[in-house]
Amino acid sequence: MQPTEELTIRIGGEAGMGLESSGVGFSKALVRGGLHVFGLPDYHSRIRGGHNFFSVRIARRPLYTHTEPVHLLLALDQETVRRHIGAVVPGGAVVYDEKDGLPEIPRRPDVGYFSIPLSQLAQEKGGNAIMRNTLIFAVAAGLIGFDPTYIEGVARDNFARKGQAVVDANLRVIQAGVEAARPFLADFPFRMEAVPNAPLRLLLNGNQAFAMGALAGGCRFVSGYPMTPGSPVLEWMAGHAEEYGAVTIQVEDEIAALCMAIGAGYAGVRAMAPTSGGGFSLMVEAMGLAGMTEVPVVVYEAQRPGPSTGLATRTEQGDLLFVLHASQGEFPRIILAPGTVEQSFEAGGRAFNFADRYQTPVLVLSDHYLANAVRDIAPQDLDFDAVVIDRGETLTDAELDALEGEYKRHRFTESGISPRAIPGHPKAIYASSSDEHDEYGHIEEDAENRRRMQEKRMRKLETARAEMRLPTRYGAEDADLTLIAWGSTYGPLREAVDRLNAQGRRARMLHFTDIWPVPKGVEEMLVGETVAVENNYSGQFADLLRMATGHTVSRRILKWDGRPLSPEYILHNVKSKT
Amino acid sequence: MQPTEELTIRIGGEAGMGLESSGVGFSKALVRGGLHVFGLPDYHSRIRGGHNFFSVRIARRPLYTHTEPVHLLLALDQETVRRHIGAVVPGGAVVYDEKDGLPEIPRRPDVGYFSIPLSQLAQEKGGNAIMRNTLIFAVAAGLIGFDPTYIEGVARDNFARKGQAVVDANLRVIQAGVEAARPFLADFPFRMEAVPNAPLRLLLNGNQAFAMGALAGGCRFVSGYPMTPGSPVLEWMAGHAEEYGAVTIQVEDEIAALCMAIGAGYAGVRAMAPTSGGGFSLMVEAMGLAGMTEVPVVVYEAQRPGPSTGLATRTEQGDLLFVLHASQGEFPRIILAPGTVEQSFEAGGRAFNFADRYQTPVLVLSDHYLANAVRDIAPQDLDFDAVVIDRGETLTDAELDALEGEYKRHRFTESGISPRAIPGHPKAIYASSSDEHDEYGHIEEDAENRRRMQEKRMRKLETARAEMRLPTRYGAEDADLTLIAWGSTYGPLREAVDRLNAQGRRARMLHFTDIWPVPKGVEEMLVGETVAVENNYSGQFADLLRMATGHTVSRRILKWDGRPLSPEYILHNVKSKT
Amino acid sequence: MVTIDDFASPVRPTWCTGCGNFAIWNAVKRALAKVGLAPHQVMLVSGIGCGSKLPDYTRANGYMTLHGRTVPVATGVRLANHGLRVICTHGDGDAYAEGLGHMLHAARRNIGLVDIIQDNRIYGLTKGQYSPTSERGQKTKTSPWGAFELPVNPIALALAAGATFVARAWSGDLSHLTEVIVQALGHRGYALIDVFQPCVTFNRSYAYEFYRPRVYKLQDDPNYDVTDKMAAFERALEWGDRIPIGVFYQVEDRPSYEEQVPTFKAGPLVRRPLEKLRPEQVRRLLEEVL
Amino acid sequence: MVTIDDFASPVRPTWCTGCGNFAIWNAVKRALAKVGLAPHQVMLVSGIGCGSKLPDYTRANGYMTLHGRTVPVATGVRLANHGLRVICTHGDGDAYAEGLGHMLHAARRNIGLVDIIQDNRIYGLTKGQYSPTSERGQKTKTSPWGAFELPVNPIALALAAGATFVARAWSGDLSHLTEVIVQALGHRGYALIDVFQPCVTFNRSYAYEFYRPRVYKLQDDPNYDVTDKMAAFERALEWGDRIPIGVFYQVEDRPSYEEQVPTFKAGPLVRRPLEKLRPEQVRRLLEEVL
Ligand SMILES: Cc1ncc(C[n+]2csc(CCOP(=O)(O)OP(=O)(O)O)c2C)c(N)n1
Ligand SMILES: Cc1ncc(C[n+]2csc(CCOP(=O)(O)OP(=O)(O)O)c2C)c(N)n1
Ligand code: SF4
Ligand code: SF4
Ligand SMILES: [Mg+2]
Ligand SMILES: [Mg+2]
Repeated sequence: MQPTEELTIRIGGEAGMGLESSGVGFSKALVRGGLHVFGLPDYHSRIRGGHNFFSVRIARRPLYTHTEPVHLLLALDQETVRRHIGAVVPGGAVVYDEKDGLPEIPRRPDVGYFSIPLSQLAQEKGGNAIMRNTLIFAVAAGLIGFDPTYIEGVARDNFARKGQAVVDANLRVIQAGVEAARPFLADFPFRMEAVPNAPLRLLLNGNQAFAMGALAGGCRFVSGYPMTPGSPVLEWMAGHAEEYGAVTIQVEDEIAALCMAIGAGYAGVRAMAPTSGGGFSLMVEAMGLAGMTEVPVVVYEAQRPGPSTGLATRTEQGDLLFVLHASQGEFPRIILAPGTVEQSFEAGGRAFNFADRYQTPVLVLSDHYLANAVRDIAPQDLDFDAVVIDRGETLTDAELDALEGEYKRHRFTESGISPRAIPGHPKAIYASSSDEHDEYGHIEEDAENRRRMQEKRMRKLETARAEMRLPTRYGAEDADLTLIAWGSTYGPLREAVDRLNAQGRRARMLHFTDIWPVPKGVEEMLVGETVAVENNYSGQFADLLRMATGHTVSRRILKWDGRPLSPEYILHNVKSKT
Repeated sequence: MQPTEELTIRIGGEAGMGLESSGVGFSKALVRGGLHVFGLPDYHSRIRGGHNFFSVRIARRPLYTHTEPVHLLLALDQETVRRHIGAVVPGGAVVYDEKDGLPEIPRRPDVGYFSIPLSQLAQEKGGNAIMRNTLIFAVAAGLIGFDPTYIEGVARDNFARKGQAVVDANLRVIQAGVEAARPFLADFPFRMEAVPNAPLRLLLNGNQAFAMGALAGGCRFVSGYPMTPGSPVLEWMAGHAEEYGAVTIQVEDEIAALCMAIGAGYAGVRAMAPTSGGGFSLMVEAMGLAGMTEVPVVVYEAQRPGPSTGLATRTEQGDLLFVLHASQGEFPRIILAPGTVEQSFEAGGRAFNFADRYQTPVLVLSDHYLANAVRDIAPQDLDFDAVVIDRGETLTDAELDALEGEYKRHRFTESGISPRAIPGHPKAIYASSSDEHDEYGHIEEDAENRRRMQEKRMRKLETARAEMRLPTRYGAEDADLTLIAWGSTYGPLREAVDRLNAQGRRARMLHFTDIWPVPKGVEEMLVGETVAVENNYSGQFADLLRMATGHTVSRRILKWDGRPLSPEYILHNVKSKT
Repeated sequence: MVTIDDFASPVRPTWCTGCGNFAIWNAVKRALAKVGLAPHQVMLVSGIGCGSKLPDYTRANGYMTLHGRTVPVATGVRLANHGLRVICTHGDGDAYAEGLGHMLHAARRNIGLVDIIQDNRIYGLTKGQYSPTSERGQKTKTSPWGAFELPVNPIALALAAGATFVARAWSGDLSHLTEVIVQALGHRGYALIDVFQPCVTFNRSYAYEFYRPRVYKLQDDPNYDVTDKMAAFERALEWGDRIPIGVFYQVEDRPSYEEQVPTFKAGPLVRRPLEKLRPEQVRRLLEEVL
Repeated sequence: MVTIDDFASPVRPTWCTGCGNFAIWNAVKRALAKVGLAPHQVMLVSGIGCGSKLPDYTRANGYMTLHGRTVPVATGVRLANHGLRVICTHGDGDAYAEGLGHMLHAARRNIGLVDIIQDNRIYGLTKGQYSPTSERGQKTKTSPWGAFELPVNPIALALAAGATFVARAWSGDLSHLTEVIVQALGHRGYALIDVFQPCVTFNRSYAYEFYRPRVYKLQDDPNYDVTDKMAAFERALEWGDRIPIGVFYQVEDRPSYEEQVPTFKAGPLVRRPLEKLRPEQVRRLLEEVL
């Protein structure tokens, strides 16, 4: 049997069956075995029941996205077969529990149905039927010919702290799974063997990458209130706070979360508030406080489908224009929208530098898809060395000691940036106010002062614009079709472009991570047929581009069912109308 | 001496001197005397001290705006002279208190300086020096030749409930003022006599007009938290609640304000939450709740300059793009921005019909200028007869009695509107959810359901678009210069257009009250040179037009010093660059 | 006659087996049947959380609102239609974190709500962060060092805010829980019921075995006077081996908010015909600005 | 030596003549001078309202934030730099309406703030609407019928929330007020001081003449035990002809939030050098995702 280019394994079952954690564990084993993966969880906003699944796409080349076809379906219940049998490719197979049986729907003749006494084996070998998920992944490893020792290694690492008995039970279950696969090997044509001695690679999702980037970038204060999909950043930071000299605090609500981060920022610490759209709604007033009083602060907003509570565990890019305009009045803000794990890490560091340099709130927009999908990358792709901590025009102690005259916290300057003293120095005593104020910070209603102060603040946006990055170009140099992406859709679009070019269509992608202020020179890049591809209803980035540049995209490919864009969906829509 | 076309009287002094209330009283007297007025307060966000003033422009033809030149300056302190002497026209005059004297600045030879022992007279005749403001307005009446009996009438009405002694004191003070003016009559060339037996006219500001319109339009529930300049609507409603069968409640914060209004709207009562931008920031999350659960509710947002606390008692149009995009995710909303007192009244009624018809939040955007400036209008211009209470597809009791099968609160329909049952009927028991839900309201995460539910909601916007009003055209039919206005700038722009046309420039104004969804057919109206004139820093309406229609305005005339646009400012800027 | 079957919804609960929410759900339905309130005469208002899904599982008017905003939305419903009996069911995060201010203002308003808190002392739906009622020292994903904060004492706070009905019950005693809800349904103003609701998935240290040996009923003590506020405070501070449940405090001498609103004398707001203003009403309005 | 002149700002107060804020302002400056805290060693955090302008009139680090958000911003400042003594000065609307939840959470956290409430029992800056501490029945622009709500009892609420220092003072007795602030500055955790602050413009019924004959000092009673919570509750409920002022409750046995955070053992967060992660730190992070 010859090796397959790539394949996708999907496990399905109910909430509470541990699909995501076992799926991530299996993905980790694959990566240790030298393979590339893209793992995507799909779960309900409830603790028990409902239909959840986890898909892992596997290949010998780096992957940037999930795709729709499934090669091997691991069914922990009948519902999984019912829902996903249609996605299985011809020649693919379903593994199901003998005890569950199959649903009463027609059998597909081009698909293998492999019945295995999963519960029974898990109980026998592991002492607990819940270990079915470990078992079924071992069956999968057996079927694709993947060396189970990698799975064993992960099980050892994961269960070490639970004691040797648990580890041993897992190892027995894994072995049983591999053996149970044997009778079906001839009926399953896809193989994906481990690549021995491959270089080490990391496996992580966007949330983890962003949190690491933020920590590396000097974030030392995180205040938050739990909310999917943003709160894992709070949890990650809490878990690392003591070791890395940071402080995290779970607060009473998102209002307090951002207000505390602003207080900490005002007092001189790099501070952040991670949340999702609903939590951000409560941070809106404080955004203006930071803008008016020129306080560096970072908000991480991982989007999920709205409006309102919406779909708590699904994905959408629906908050762009909201975060761009949030809070009364006008003030500068900077918005970054990383598209990959690597960019999420980088955004962590960049955000805090922008915040300090421009003394204004910085937003990092992610979404459920990017936040939760796991991908393997090389260790050097989390470029800790490249991280620079640049506090901008923050006055040093020496500079403060040398200050003459009354310190002007909000001094009128050409760049709009006023050199900032961290409170606590006897030479720079000041009070900022959310009321309009003069250069010292005193409340001032004078019209001329107002005009100048507002201009000063807004000038920071122009200063910042010069250093915002132009979109990444990817694909054919001489493309006549430009697909425009921002944030998390990088992966699906990149693969769509690859496939289009492979099919002879000269296409390229323009991928934006730097959203606001819109980088200088974007206009010139928007040529030929331009298609905005977005995971929302209205095409918010296309609207933003039109507002900011006057460019009207040729058309929009959109998706608003709470599920991520796939290369197939994009290709289908590109073709159906071109 | 011949009558003057128009003139502006300005009174200046400190907070706590009662400038605004006496200014409004004087304006009322002028209106009762058959004149037209436009009265504009200008005050600080503090209770005592600071420099406040009130200007009343007076003419024999209807006025829509204030203007910059001042004919008579009533100075209750030296600061008034210092600040406003430059605005006085040649031939104009300053009235000041003998006791205060004049500031040590050069005297203008072309201006009269009339010293009157104001404090002394007020004390002598009225028993209290605080009555200087009544006195000085009586001096003004004397100087312009306005019959003081109208002032006496207003004093009688205003002080009746304080007893005859107070009334008499006021009458004595008024008489003293008129007499004190006599010696200066020859030195003051401007006259504005009363027009006897003129038809009755009303005097009111945008807040009052809106509140009346809302009440007439069926608003029966108002929940609010005080905030300038929106809270007078709450106060007005509180004062009228008992008599008109409404309920108002001052709550703990703006979050509760909108949540309560939504609860009341859900339960079937026409409900509203009035506020300003800062308060609206706290309502953002609840906006999405109303959008998602399809609850009719009205938010009145009177803007003031931001960001953050900003300038609490000044004016700006800085919240447009904020309110348009507020809250995570995408849902329909309707935005109205009245430009005059009459339109404020009308918006009151229209807003509640829109809310019920589209079962979604409706925003009425005003600002400090429109909310507080007083203007006289004919009683029939508050067109109570034209008010229609249209509850849209709200099911009647008879319809509910006849319901068959399980009621679908969120039924998929072509218009996007699902016939609504007010909770409490045994045939229509349902629970809506801020989570995505099915047609019954039950929580549902299915992708297809999500797609259709989101489309259903968003379709309401298209249905509504058809009935949004195109902008009012004003000015030359064959104009080659189109000035674009929205909301409160109607008056200054209208007069600027008049003056331009008088000077031979073929100009017109397009004034928008219906902001979102952008009315059908706007594109065709945007021809020739288009200039957006806005009271903000960035030209938000021009941005919105570009985003929605692709039209790029030729240029923008903007003002962001917290003060309203004047005809003079507009004209100066039109000319300086055309 | 209203029976508990009248409240049967086609939607089946998704709570974990053993979750304390089942008892609360059953108690609410039983209590309603007992006092004879039909599904269309009540409104169940909730927020967001595991427990807040209760209205979805119950055939009755309902509204699942925002996390933490249960009480203000319910207040709006009640003010618009005080003919509806409005019952809030929401979690401890919802009620005591985001919603703490709202609850205390509702208490001082004495607005006629029965406010049932599904107090599992953890964030269930977001998978196990500590909540305002978690014990000091409790280790969770967001408090790996053990929480530093003193837990919220909802009973004491409600008393301090001037609540006129303050009670505690627990999921392990369905009939007592039902009784307390029945009693709250008979109260004229704001009624708080904090319910210990074991979360068997994320807060195993505070499961049934924790509460069962500790709880005792205040009403078992014949000398306990529910109108004595200082006594209520004293019991509110009791915690440890013995934890009181039952009604801590109830007084009926303060009118509810609704009883004080003049407009409500004519009946529920929503029932009043919505008509154009009459000419004399218009005239009076215009006179004010003449 | 620090003197009260060190706190002189070029900006002159805009408060009405006779406003109770003058006394609070003077007391804050006196207390700071007394304990020897220089302007750069403190941070005055306020919200929005008449009283909240205090930092503008005082030469010291300050931050005038949002209406109602004084306490969370101050908490952030304190956590970032617990070397600064952080003092909140804000109105009753700010603290007990928008901010009520924040205050109670600050109390249970026992975060080291001195929280001074300028309690004029009215909304001053917005010109006279009733506030959470306005009396039931008080008629204002927004309560023309007389307020229906029971006033907030900040003392009782703070006690119920677990505050470790709870006090009341009034503008009519500058030296007592100063003393109470001095005592609060010596407290390790959260300290609430509710100050009766006459608003001579919008709340004349609760002016100096109202309070003067009624207030009495708790500390005048030698038997009053500030560590007895039930006694504190009892006095908190006392209202009418006699109104207690002084320290209701103070205990020093519960550590402040800051004292519990492991990271703070190395000193204030802001003072720690901000450097790139060291190679072994990076290595440990990478190992987690290998
Ligand atoms: C504004 C906002 N913040 C956060 C969330 C996320 N969230 C949903 S439920 C929940 C906590 C649930 O805890 P609790 O209220 O105690 O209910 P339980 O699940 O324990 O019943 C949170 C934080 C949200 N939906 N909205
Ligand atoms: C979110 C928000 N809501 C409302 C306001 C308007 N506002 C400013 S001060 C104030 C109330 C002032 O009362 P209080 O806090 O008691 O302070 P005081 O003026 O009485 O000192 C209000 C409602 C605001 N600035 N922000
Ligand atoms: S997670 Fe806890 S609260 Fe939620 S359903 Fe399960 S047991 Fe109940
Ligand atoms: S209005 Fe009241 S609180 Fe405000 S400054 Fe005047 S007296 Fe003081
Ligand atoms: Mg809970
Ligand atoms: Mg106050």
